[in-house]
Amino acid sequence: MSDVTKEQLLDFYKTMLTIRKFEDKAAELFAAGRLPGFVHLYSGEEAVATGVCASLTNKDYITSTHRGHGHLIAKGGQVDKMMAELFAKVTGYCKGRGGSMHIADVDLGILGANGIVGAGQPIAVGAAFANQYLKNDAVSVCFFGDAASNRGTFHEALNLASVWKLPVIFVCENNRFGISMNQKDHMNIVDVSQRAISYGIPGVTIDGNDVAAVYETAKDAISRARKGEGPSLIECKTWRHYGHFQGDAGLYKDVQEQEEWLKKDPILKLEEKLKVLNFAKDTELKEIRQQIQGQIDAAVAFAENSPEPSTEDVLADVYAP
Amino acid sequence: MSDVTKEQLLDFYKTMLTIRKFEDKAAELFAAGRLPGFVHLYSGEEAVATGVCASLTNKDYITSTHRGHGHLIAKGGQVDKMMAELFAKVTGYCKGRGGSMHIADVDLGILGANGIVGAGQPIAVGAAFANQYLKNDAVSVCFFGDAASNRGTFHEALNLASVWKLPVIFVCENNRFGISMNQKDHMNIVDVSQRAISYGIPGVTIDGNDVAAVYETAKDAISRARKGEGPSLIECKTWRHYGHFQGDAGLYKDVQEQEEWLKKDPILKLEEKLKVLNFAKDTELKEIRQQIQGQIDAAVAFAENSPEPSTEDVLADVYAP
Amino acid sequence: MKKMTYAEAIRDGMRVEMQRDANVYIAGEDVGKFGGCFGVTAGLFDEFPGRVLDTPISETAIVGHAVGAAAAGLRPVVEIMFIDFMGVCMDELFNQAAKMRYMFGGKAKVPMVVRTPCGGGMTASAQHSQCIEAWFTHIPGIKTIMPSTPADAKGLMAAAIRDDNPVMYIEHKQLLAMSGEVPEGEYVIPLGKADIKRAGSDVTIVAWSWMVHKALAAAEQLAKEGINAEVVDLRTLVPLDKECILQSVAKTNRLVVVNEAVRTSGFAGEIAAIVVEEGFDLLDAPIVRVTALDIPVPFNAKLEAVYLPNETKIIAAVKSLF
Amino acid sequence: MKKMTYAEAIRDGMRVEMQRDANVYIAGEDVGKFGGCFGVTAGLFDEFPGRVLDTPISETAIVGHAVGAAAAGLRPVVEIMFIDFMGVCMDELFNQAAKMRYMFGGKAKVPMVVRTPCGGGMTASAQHSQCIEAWFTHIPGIKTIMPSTPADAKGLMAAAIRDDNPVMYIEHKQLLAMSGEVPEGEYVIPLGKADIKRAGSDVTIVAWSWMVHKALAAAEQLAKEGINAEVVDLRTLVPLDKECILQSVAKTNRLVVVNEAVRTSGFAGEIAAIVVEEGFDLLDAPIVRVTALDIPVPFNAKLEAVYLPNETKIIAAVKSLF
Ligand SMILES: Cc1ncc(C[n+]2csc(CCOP(=O)(O)OP(=O)(O)O)c2C)c(N)n1
Ligand SMILES: Cc1ncc(C[n+]2csc(CCOP(=O)(O)OP(=O)(O)O)c2C)c(N)n1
Ligand SMILES: [Mg+2]
Ligand SMILES: [Mg+2]
Repeated sequence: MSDVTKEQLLDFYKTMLTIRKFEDKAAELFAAGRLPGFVHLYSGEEAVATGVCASLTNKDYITSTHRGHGHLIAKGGQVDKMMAELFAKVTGYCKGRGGSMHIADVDLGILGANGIVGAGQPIAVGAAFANQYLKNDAVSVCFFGDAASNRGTFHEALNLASVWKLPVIFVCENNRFGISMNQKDHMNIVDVSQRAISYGIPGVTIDGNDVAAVYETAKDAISRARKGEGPSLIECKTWRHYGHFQGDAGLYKDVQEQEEWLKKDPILKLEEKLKVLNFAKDTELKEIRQQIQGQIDAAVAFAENSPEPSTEDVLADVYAP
Repeated sequence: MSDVTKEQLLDFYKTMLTIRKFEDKAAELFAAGRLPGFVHLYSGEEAVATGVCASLTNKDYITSTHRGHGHLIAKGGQVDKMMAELFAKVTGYCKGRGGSMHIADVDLGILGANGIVGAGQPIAVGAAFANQYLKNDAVSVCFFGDAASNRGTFHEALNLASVWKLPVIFVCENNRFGISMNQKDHMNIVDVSQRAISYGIPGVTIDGNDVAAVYETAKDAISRARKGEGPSLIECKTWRHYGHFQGDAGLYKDVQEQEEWLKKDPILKLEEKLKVLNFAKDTELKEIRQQIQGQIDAAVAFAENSPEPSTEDVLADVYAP
Repeated sequence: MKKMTYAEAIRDGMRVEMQRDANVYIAGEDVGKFGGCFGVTAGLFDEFPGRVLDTPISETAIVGHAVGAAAAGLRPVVEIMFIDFMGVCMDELFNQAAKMRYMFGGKAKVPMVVRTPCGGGMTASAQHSQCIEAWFTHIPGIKTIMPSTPADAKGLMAAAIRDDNPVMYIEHKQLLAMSGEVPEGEYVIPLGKADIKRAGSDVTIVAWSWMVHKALAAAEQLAKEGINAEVVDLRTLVPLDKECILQSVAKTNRLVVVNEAVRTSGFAGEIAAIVVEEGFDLLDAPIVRVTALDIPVPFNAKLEAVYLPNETKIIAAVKSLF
Repeated sequence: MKKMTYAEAIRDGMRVEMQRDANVYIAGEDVGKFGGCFGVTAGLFDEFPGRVLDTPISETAIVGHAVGAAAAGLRPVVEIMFIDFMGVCMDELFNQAAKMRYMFGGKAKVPMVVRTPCGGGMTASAQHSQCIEAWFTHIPGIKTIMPSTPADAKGLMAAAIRDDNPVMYIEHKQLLAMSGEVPEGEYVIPLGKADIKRAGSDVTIVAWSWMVHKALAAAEQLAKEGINAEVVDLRTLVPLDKECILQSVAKTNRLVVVNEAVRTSGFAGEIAAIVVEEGFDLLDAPIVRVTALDIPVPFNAKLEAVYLPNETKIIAAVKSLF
């Protein structure tokens, strides 16, 4: 922990809070029937994206998942353009053509949320290959869930990354569920990080609700990757607060477990730490919260006031010219 | 080794020799332009199929590969029907519709050679599920190569087999090459058996040219599977004597390595053992060889004298009635 | 007869077959206690202990294992959560399930059903809204079913499970909640029989799945304008009831084919090709296809509406033939 | 002009583009020192150090990585050893490569080429002989090319590599050894332009890939019997040169489409559907498709010959129109 400065922790706090408030708002809007499509919320897992992306620049790539809002915000996505995309507006990241599961911005190094579980894994490997080929010192990070680590893409992607010694970091967000399937029913091991052995790459399991731990671990893996030392696998144990998607009550979760994990909320944990270390007072934190709430509200206003895409150019952008 | 009797060793010898002589003949016929299609020979790997299938009955299933002749013979396939299939004759196992890469006989528990690398893995899992579901005490064995263990099917199949605790044995024939690709270039680990860790199942690496070792190891795994103790992974280190398919000179192989492995020929090894243990004299072995050569020659004659399939029923058997 | 939703009818079809035959089982992601992403298998987990199995997220293994289980004597009914995920397991379907019998010289049977929902209109975007049935129809050795009503859903499910071949049973998300009369108990509709959902004399509209309802609605409108359309619901795409289509065209001499899939190489083209080849002399006008646009499915509801076929487009197509 | 085989021409097309653009690279199974299963990449490994990469047997990762590399600025040309293996990596192609640009609101480019050989006639049996181009043409967002001659192979390869979209570049195993004149140096044939390989006035035969040669041979025969056939080689299936087809039919009023794929839902049906829809009045006769049978590809050479389209079948189809 020693390495993490006050400024960094406060930055982490802001990012995590932005994600949380974005998700809270999305939940509210979805419940009110104001968002089309499917929405999968990242609440509870904010420390992972935040801790990992803290060591990335816009030249680095990430691939995200169906549960992508957190990754995108942590990688620099603007909440107004994201919210506009959830509203299917033309001012959204995808001009209203993608929606929650496809938000992307190649300029920010975001190669997309993805509606296909496990699809980001080979894509991240390809981006990492581009980094290596172009010798541009950049890396790629692939976020995916515990259940996604059962897909064939996981296996092929990690093996190829290892054989080619690519600058890619595989970050498994183990929230213990693939929809209703408890990890113990979808794999026969406790730590996904053990799967690194199959590829001869480093694998480690950490507390995914401790942003500083995530930051430190990811920083090391990223710097090894930048130095040409190849890929690694980081498993972050975490928990999703909501159901799988909005509309799923999550009845398959053990009630007590849910309560315990809510106590381990990464944002609460960080607030405590900030206070214990005397990095921030309650009032300051409150101020941050208000400021971020303001941004989220502004994002909603922006989204609401934005026009829908014109049906006239529905055919545009299927092919690049 | 102590468990293996004289009779068993002599049986192994016969089976291995049948495979070898079948392959030698196929090589000769192919070189003479008398066999259509692709032919991938099993020569050098005979101990694997033989040692494994020795503990199987007709009720047990196997899935095979493009390099399937050895598995089929070891599982009870008749050389005349196999040879007829290589000749594309109606008396062949597939009535001339399948060829070398698709020889199958469901009644013998042979779910087919396969032209798609890694495709047999989930199929074997399904057959093992049937065994479990029907409580029929049977098991399934999945043969595949070192390079096939890089396919996504490997990952998904082993994970599912483990989660469902199925009676299936995954037998990796590590001949160190996937066509021209040396194992060190297609994966970053030395022992494929390490991949068992990813699924929480037993994994072991053995000398695949020692038929007794293969037999003992497989027997244990098979009996564990029959008892409901779940799947395992056995890696057999071996070597293919020829190129990848007939026509490939195998120039990517190290000459010295090739020579060393030829000295480790599983049939030579077994002959020595039989003599050292005083289980058989040279004359007896010679007799066996002649007898088997006679069977192979008869198989060729059978195939040559068999009719081609009639073009009239080309449409039959696409759908079951 | 009992009123049921399409989803309930599918379930009832599976239930009756599971009662009849102990070798029928269900496997897929979240199909167990959770009852399936769209609730289609709800309750079966408790009703049939040990016969409704949850799987990891491993479509390749799901379809691949079904091939092995079927060849080894069972009758798997596997669920792929969205048809859009079939790209992950096409090999298992097209090189294994479909070809096993033929390649093995007729000495194998692969009785398996892949159930999967297709279709748009839910703002579910490009990877959760597709109609790719044409791919399956291009694979000899499998059958492809797309029921449009609760009763058909039940009767075709029974037939699919009893069939000794791999069957793609394609549901439509828009129809799951649709309610209708469904025969109770055993009820089997033979595969390969189209159904005339509305008789007519002026033009034939061929459709399947959700589009049958769009075609029927269009037909009602057209009737008011004096055009009497016959709506042929294919129900089964492979095997195809060619006779039914050709007979209808023989009567109407005009054909519109409605297909929710993207236009190029959709199954509508196959229908048009068959009719121009085998029924050229019956035709008094071009065959018009009403299909989705050749683009990925857009997220925004208005864009998606432009993308999809609909009543208005069908009516315009029909009128263009007169 | 130089004489080259089709395989050499493909290689020359890749070589010239690799010389032009340092971001073009090749990846696939055994494409390196081994030179590819069919020798198409032979020599390039030494010629372009670090730019011709061998991969493990991982088609999903091969195509999937190409998507990421392309989105990140490179121009991958990946080889899938046989088109029959595409079932393994359809998701990467159809949900990722094809849709990325559209889903991302036009803000991504995915310039990648998937090279893969198709086709029968080699007694390679059911899993190594197929023609599944129709699948790719049913995916908006990708282009599909099937050259029939060495010169076209080179010129279309250059265009495919320069194109900013995913391109399926489908070779034919029967053509690899075929020799012909090929322009040296930079040579680009624009995508979407059909080529009239033989002018004629009595009937239009549309074909592509290997079947162009069958069509030409049939046309020679027919000429002797007084029927003057025009042979249109599509070259690119998507984007399709509809105008060329319709203009030819406008002249001949008769159409035969030849396609090596299995009949049902093959791309021949799409051509027929377009022509009956947009050129109905041009037609004096049914549109006949000459295709493979709807069965898995049989191993035995005689059975395979019955399965495949050929000159005799084309000639019979043409004659049936008169
Ligand atoms: C190939 C594929 N299979 C299934 C799904 C449906 N699906 C969407 S999310 C999900 C669960 C993913 O679990 P995990 O990877 O652990 O991520 P989490 O949702 O827990 O963040 C499933 C099954 C899909 N989108 N793609
Ligand atoms: C999915 C797929 N990819 C590629 C191939 C082409 N191919 C056939 S055999 C082979 C090598 C297999 O290597 P391995 O699994 O080690 O088995 P071996 O040939 O060494 O017995 C390859 C690449 C194929 N048939 N299927
Ligand atoms: Mg999870
Ligand atoms: Mg090998």
